[in-house]
Amino acid sequence: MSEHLPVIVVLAPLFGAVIVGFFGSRDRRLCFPIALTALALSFICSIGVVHHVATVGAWDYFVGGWESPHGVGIQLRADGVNSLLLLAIAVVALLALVYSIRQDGEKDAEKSPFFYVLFLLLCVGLFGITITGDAFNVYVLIEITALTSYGLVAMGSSRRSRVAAFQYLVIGTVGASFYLIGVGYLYLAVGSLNMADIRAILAANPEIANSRIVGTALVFILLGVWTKMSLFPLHGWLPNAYSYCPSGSANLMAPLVTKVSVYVMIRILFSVFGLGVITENPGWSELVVLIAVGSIVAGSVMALTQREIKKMLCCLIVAEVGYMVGGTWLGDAGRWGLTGSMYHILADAMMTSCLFLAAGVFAKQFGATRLEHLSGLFRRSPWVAGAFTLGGLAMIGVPPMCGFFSKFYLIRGAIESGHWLYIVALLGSSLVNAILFFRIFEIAYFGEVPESSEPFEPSEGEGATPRRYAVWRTAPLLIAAALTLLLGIFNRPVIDLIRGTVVENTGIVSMEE
Amino acid sequence: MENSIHSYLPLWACLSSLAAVPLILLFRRETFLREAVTILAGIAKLSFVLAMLPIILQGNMIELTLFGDGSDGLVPIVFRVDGLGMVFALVASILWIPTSIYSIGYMRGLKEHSQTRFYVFFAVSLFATLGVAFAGNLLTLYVFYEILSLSTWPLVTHHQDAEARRGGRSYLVHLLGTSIAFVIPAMIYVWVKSGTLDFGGQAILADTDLSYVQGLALLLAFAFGFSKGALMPLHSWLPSAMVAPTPVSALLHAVAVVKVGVFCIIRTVLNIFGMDLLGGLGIDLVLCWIAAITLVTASLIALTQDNLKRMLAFSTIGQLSYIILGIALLTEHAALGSILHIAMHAFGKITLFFCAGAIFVATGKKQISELNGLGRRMPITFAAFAIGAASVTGLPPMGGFLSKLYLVWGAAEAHQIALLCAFLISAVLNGAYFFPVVYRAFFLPEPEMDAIHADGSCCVSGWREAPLLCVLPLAFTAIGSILLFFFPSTFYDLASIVLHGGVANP
Amino acid sequence: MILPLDIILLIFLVIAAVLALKLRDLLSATMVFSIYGFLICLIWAEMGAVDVAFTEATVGAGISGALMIATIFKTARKSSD
Amino acid sequence: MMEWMKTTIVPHFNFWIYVVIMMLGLWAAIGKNNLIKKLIGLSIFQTAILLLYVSMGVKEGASIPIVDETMGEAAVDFMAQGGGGAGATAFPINPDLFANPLPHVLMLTAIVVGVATLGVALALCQVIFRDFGTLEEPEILNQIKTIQDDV
Amino acid sequence: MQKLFATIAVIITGAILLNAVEDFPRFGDPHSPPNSGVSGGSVSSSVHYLQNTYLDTRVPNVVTAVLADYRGYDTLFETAVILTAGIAVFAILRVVRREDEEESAGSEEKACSGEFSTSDSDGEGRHRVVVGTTCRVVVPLAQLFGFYIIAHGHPSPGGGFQGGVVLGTSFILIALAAGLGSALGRLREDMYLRLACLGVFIYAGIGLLSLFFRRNFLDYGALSGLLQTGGEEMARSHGIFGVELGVAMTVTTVMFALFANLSTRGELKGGL
Repeated sequence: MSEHLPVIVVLAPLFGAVIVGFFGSRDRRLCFPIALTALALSFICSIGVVHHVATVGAWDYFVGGWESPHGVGIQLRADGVNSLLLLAIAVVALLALVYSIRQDGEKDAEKSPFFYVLFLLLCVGLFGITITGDAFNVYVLIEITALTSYGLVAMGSSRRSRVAAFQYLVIGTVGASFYLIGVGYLYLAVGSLNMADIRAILAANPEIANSRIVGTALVFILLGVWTKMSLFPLHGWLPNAYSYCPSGSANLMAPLVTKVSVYVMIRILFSVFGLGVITENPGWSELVVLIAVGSIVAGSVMALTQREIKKMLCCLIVAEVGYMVGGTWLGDAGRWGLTGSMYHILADAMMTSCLFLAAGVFAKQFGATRLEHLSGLFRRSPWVAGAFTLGGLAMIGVPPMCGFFSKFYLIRGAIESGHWLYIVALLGSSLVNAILFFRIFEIAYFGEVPESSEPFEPSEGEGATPRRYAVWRTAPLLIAAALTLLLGIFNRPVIDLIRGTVVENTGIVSMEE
Repeated sequence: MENSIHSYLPLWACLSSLAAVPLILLFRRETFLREAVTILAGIAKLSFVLAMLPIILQGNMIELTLFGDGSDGLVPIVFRVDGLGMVFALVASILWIPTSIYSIGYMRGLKEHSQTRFYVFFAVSLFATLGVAFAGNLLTLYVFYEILSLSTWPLVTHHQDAEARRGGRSYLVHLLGTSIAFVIPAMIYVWVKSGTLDFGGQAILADTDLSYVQGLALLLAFAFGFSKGALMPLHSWLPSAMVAPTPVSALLHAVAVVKVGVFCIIRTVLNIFGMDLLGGLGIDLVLCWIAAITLVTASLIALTQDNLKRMLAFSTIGQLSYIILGIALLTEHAALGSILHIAMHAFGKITLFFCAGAIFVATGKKQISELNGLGRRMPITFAAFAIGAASVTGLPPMGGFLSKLYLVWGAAEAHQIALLCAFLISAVLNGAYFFPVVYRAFFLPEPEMDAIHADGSCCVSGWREAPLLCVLPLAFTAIGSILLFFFPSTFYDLASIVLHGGVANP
Repeated sequence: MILPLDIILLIFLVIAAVLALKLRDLLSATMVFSIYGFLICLIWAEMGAVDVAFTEATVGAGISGALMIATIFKTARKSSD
Repeated sequence: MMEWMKTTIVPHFNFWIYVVIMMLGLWAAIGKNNLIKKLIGLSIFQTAILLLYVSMGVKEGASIPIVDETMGEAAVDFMAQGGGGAGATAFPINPDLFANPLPHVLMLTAIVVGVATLGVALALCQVIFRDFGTLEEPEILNQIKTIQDDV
Repeated sequence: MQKLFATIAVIITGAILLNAVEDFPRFGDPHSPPNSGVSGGSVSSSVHYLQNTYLDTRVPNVVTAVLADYRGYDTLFETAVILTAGIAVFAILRVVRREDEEESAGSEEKACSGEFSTSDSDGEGRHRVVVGTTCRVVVPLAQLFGFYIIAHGHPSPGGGFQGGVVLGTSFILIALAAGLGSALGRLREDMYLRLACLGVFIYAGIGLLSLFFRRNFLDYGALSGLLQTGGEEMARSHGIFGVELGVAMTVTTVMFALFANLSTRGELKGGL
C-alpha cells in the first residue's frame, strides 16, 4: 500500500469520520479510539510522505489512474513544503484530539460522536487542501473545512458563539466564492484546472499570462484566501469565531485553518501563477506588503487591548498572518522571504497550538479565562506554566525557539528587498508580543495564589472537569511545547527541505552569488 | 594562521552546567546533594575549559559545527574557541566555583526561599555564558546572548517583591528590547552585506564597501544593542538589577552578564568590523567618546551613592567602559589592556560584591554610612574589600594595575591625550569612592562599640565574621587578584594570541 | 442555445433577484427566490446543461425553498429591510 | 449606442448579467440586516457564479453533452480498427457538437455545496432566534454588547 | 453605514469583474480556451472527455462519467460536504430533551414559534383528507421516479444527486402531509444518520477496493476482475453506478434530516 500514502493521508480521517458516525451514536466509548486510530494512521502516512519527499523528491499521485493525458483526472502532489505541512497538521490534530477527549456526563454528551465526526472531517479538509494539485478540488475541500468549522464554532455554549459562527459563515462563503470566481476566470483563460498544467500554459503563452482575465483571476483568488486567512482588513470575523468556540475545536482550528489558507496562497502563487507576478509588478507587491504590515500592526494593537487570553491569542493570529503574507510577497532575489514564511507556517502552527492548548488547560483546570485569573500559576502548576512560557517565548521570537528563526529569514528577505517598513513592523510586533507575554508571566510568576486552590467559577462553555482528565489535557500541551522548542533547535533539516523545494520551484540558483 | 582542531570539548563545557539542571531538580528536597551537584558541575566545567587551554596556548583553534556547514548559504551553529573566548571562559568558569560556594553560604545564612529555582537558573545562565564565549558566529552568539538574558530574569527578580518586579522589568526592557530592536536587524544586515556571519579568519565586514553612515549605524546598533555592556544612556538596568541576591549580582552583574556585553562589543570590533575597517572609516572615535563619557560620568555618580551595592554597580559601569574604550582605541596595547581587564576587573569586582554580601549577611547593613568601624569586627572581609578596591582602582600590586597600565599606554600610543586624561581622572575617582569605605571601616569609631572599649574587653569578642562559606570565597578571590599581578602570563599570552592571530597584524 | 430566449430569461432572472431582495415579507421573498431558482433552471436547460438544470430544479427550486420556509415558520416572518 | 451594445454587450450578455446578479447578491449578503435576507443574497451570489461557469461551456449549435449509443459504438469500432487515434478528422465524435461537460460537473458540485451551506446557515438562524428572539443583526449585536462578560 | 460599505465594496468588485469581461471570448464560441484548450498545456480536458468518455466507460452521459469517474475525487468530497451539513445541523440545532426540561421547553416553544406553527395534534382537520389522498398517490410516484433517476443516470440526465434529492423530497412530502412523526416512523433518526454515513462509506469503499488490486484510488477499472465484466470499460460503468448509489443514499437522508431538524427547531416533534 506504500505507493498510496498521499491519498491514504486524506482517506484515513474520512473513513474514521464515517465509522464514528455509524457506530458512535450507538456506543459513545468507541468514538475516541476510532478517531485516534484514524489520525494516527494519517500521521504515520504523512511521515512516510515526508520521508519519500526528502529522499526521492516530489511525489505525484493521480486519483483514478487518469495519469495521461495530463490534467484529465485529479492530481495530488506532495513536495517539500506541503509534506511538512501534512505532518504538522497531523501532529496538531492529534494533540487537539487527545486534548478534547470527552466523557459521558458532560453536558450535550449525546452530541459528542458528532463532535468527533466534524473534527475528523475538518482534518480531511485540511489534509486534502494541503496535498491536492487541482485548483477546483481546493474549493471543494475549502468548503468542507468551512462547514465543519461553522458547526464546531456553533457548538460553543456561549450565545455569542452562534452569532460568531453566522458571521463566519457569511464571510467564509463569500471568500470561498471569490476563490471560485478566480478559478473560473483562470479556467476561462487557459481551459484547464490542473495546477501544473495551468503553470505550463501560462509559461508557454505570455500574452495569456498578462491578460486582464488572468490578472482578475489572481486578484479574486487572493481576495478569497485572504478572507479565509483573516488578513487585515478582512480579519473581523476571526477573534470572535475562535474565542467563543469550545476550546477542544479551537485547538484544531486556530493553529491550522489560517495557516492552510496561507499555504494555499503560496501554492497558487508559485505553482500556478509563478513568482514572476511578485517580482514583475513591484507596485502591487509593494501594496500587498503594506497590507501585511497593516495586518501586523492591527493584530498587535488589538492584542494589546485584550484582557481575555483566547481573544488575545486570536488577535496575535492576525499579526502572524501578516508576517507570512508579507514574507511571501517580499519578492527578494534569494527567496528568503518565501523560505521564512513557509517555515513560519510550520512554526506558527506549532506555537499557536501550544498556546491555545495552554489557554484551554487554564480554562478547564483553573477556570482562568482572563489574564488576571492566572496569578500564581507558576506555583499552582509549574509544568503548565512552563509550557505556556515556551510558547510565549516562541511567539516573541526568542532563540532557540522556532519563532526566532522564521523571523531571521523573513527579515533577511526584507533587507534584501529593502522593505524597511516591514522590518519595523516585524520587530515592533515582536516587542509587543514581549510586552504581552511578560505581562502574563509577571502575573503568573509574582501573583499571589488565590487562597481557594479550587478552580474559579467555571466560565460559560468551559465546565470544570474531573481531575482524572487533567492528564489528557496537560500531556498534549507539554508535547506541543517540546515540539515548539525542538522545531527551533533542529530547524536546519526543515529549512533545507523547504529551500530545496523553493529553489526547484522558482529556479533561483541556491544562495549567495 | 592557526590550524583549527575539531573537537566536542566546547560543547561539553557548555552542557556540563546545563546537565546539572535535571539533577538539581531531582534533588530539590536534599539541599546538600543539590548544592554538591552545583559545585561538581562547576568543577567539571572548569576542567573541560582547562583541558582546552593548552591547545589554545599552542596557537590552535577548536572548532565544532552543528547543523550543516555554511556552504549552502544558511547559517549553522558554530562553536569556536579562540584566545578571546578562552580568556572569558576561563574567568567565568573559575569564578563560578567560589560563587556557588559563596551562594550556598549566603542563601543558607539568609534562609532564602525557592533556592532550587535559584540554582537551576544559575546553572542555565552559566551554560549561556560559556556559549557566548565559544560562539563561532554571530547567530550562535546572539542565541546564547538571549538565553542569558532570559535565564537571568528569574534570578534578578528572585525576591518577588515590588522592587524586584520593577528591577526585573527594566532589566528585560533594556536587554530584550535593545537586542531585538537593534541587534537582529544589524546582524541580518551584516549577513546580507557579506554573506557570512562566521568569526573565523578575517573580520566579516573587512572587504565590504560600507559607507561612513552605514558603518556608524551598524557600530552603534551593535554597541547599544548588546546593552549588557551598559554604555550610557542604556546603563540604568544595571543599578536596578542590584535588587538581586548578592551572589547573583556578584557573578552575573559583575562578571557574566556585563562581561558578556563587553565581550560581544569586543567581538564586534575585532571580528565583525576589524580594526582596519574601523580605523579606515574613522568611526572608532565615536565609540571611544561614548565610552569615555560613560567612564567619567559613572565614576562621578558612584561618588554620590550611599548604598554599597549601587555604588559598586556604577563603578562596574565605569570599568566596563574602560574595556570598551580600550578596544575602541584600536592600538595593540590598549586592546591587550582591555582584554586583560576583563579578567582583572572580574576578580576585583567579584571580591567587592562578596564583601558587600558578607557584610549584609553578618550585620544586615547596606549603606556605606553604617559601616563605621565594622573593619575591626570583620577584618578579613574588609581586608579583602581593600584588596579588591585597590585592584579595581589599579594600584600595584594588584592585577588591575597591569591592565590599566596597558590601557593608558595604549591611549598614549594612539595620541589621544583627552582619552588618556579620562583614564587617569576616573582612576582617581575610583580611589575617591572606594577608599572612604575602607577608611570608615577601619579608622572611624563605631558608635555603639565605644562601650565595649570602655570596659577594656578585647575586641576579639567583637569578631563577627560572616559564615565561613561566605568568607572563604572572598578571601580566595582577593588572593587571586593579587596573584594575577605576579602571574598574569596565561591571560597575557591568550590576549596576545587574540591580537596577533585574530587581527590582521599587530 | 437560443440567444433571444437566453436574453429574455436572464432579464427575468435579474428582476426576480431584485424582487427577492426587495420584498420585506420573508415568505413571499422565499417564494420569489424559488421562482428565481426555477428561472435559472430554465436557463441551464436552454444552455444545454441538462444535469445542472435537473439539480437546480430539485435543489434550487425545491429543497432550498422548503428549508427556508421551514425556518421562517419557526422564526420571524417580517424583515426590517 | 446600439453599436456599442452590439459589440460589447451582446457577445458577453451572460457575463454582464452574471456580474449584475453577483453584485446584487453580494450587496445583500454584506449589507442586509435580516439574516434570512443575507442568506437569500448569498444563494443568489452563488448562482451568479454558476452562471459564469456554465456560460463558459456553451457552444453555438451544440447539443447537450450526451453521446448517444450509436455514435459511441461508432467511436469504439473506429478505435478498434486502430484508426488514427483520438482527435483525428475521421473520428466520429466531434467535440464541437456537444456542450462542454466540465463546467457542468463543477457546478453540480457547487450547487450541492451551496445547499449544504444554506442548510447549516438556516440552522444557525434558528438557534440565534432561539437565543436572541430576533433575526435582525443590529438588535442581536446590541444584545451582545449587554452580555459583554459571559465568555 | 454597513450598507454604504457594502455598496462601495460591491461596486469595486463589479468594476473589476466587468473590466475583465471585456476580453472574454465571445459567448458560445466553440473554440474558446475552456472548450478547446490552449497550446502549451496538455490536451484540452473537455475535448478529451467528450471524445473518450464512451470509449473509457461506456457511459453516454459525459457529465455523469466525468462527475463520478474522471473527477470522482471531487465528488467524493462533495458527498462528504453533504454529510458534513447533515451532521453540522444536528450538532447545532438538535436539542435532546431530558425529562426534567420538558415542560419548560414546551412553554418556551409556544412562546417564540412563528405564526404559522401548527403541530401534529390539530392537524387532524378536513384539509388533511385532500392532502393525504394526494400524497398517497404522489409519494410512491416520486420515490419511483427518484430511483429511476438514480438508475438511469448513465444514458440520460440525472444521477445520484438529483435522484437523492427527489427521494428526500418524497419523505419531506410525507412529513408535510401526514406529520413529521409518520415520516420519522419510516426513516428513524439514528437510521438516517447511519445511512448518511453509509453512503459516503460506500463511495469511498468502492474507491478503496481498487487499492487492493494495486491500482490507484477510485480506479474502477481495477474491479473488472471482481465484477466479472469483460474489459475495464464496463467495470468503470458499474463502478460509477455503485458510487451513484452511495451518493443518493447520503443525499436522500441528509435532505430529509435537514428538513426534519429545521421544521421542528431541532426537536423532531410536532413539525410545521
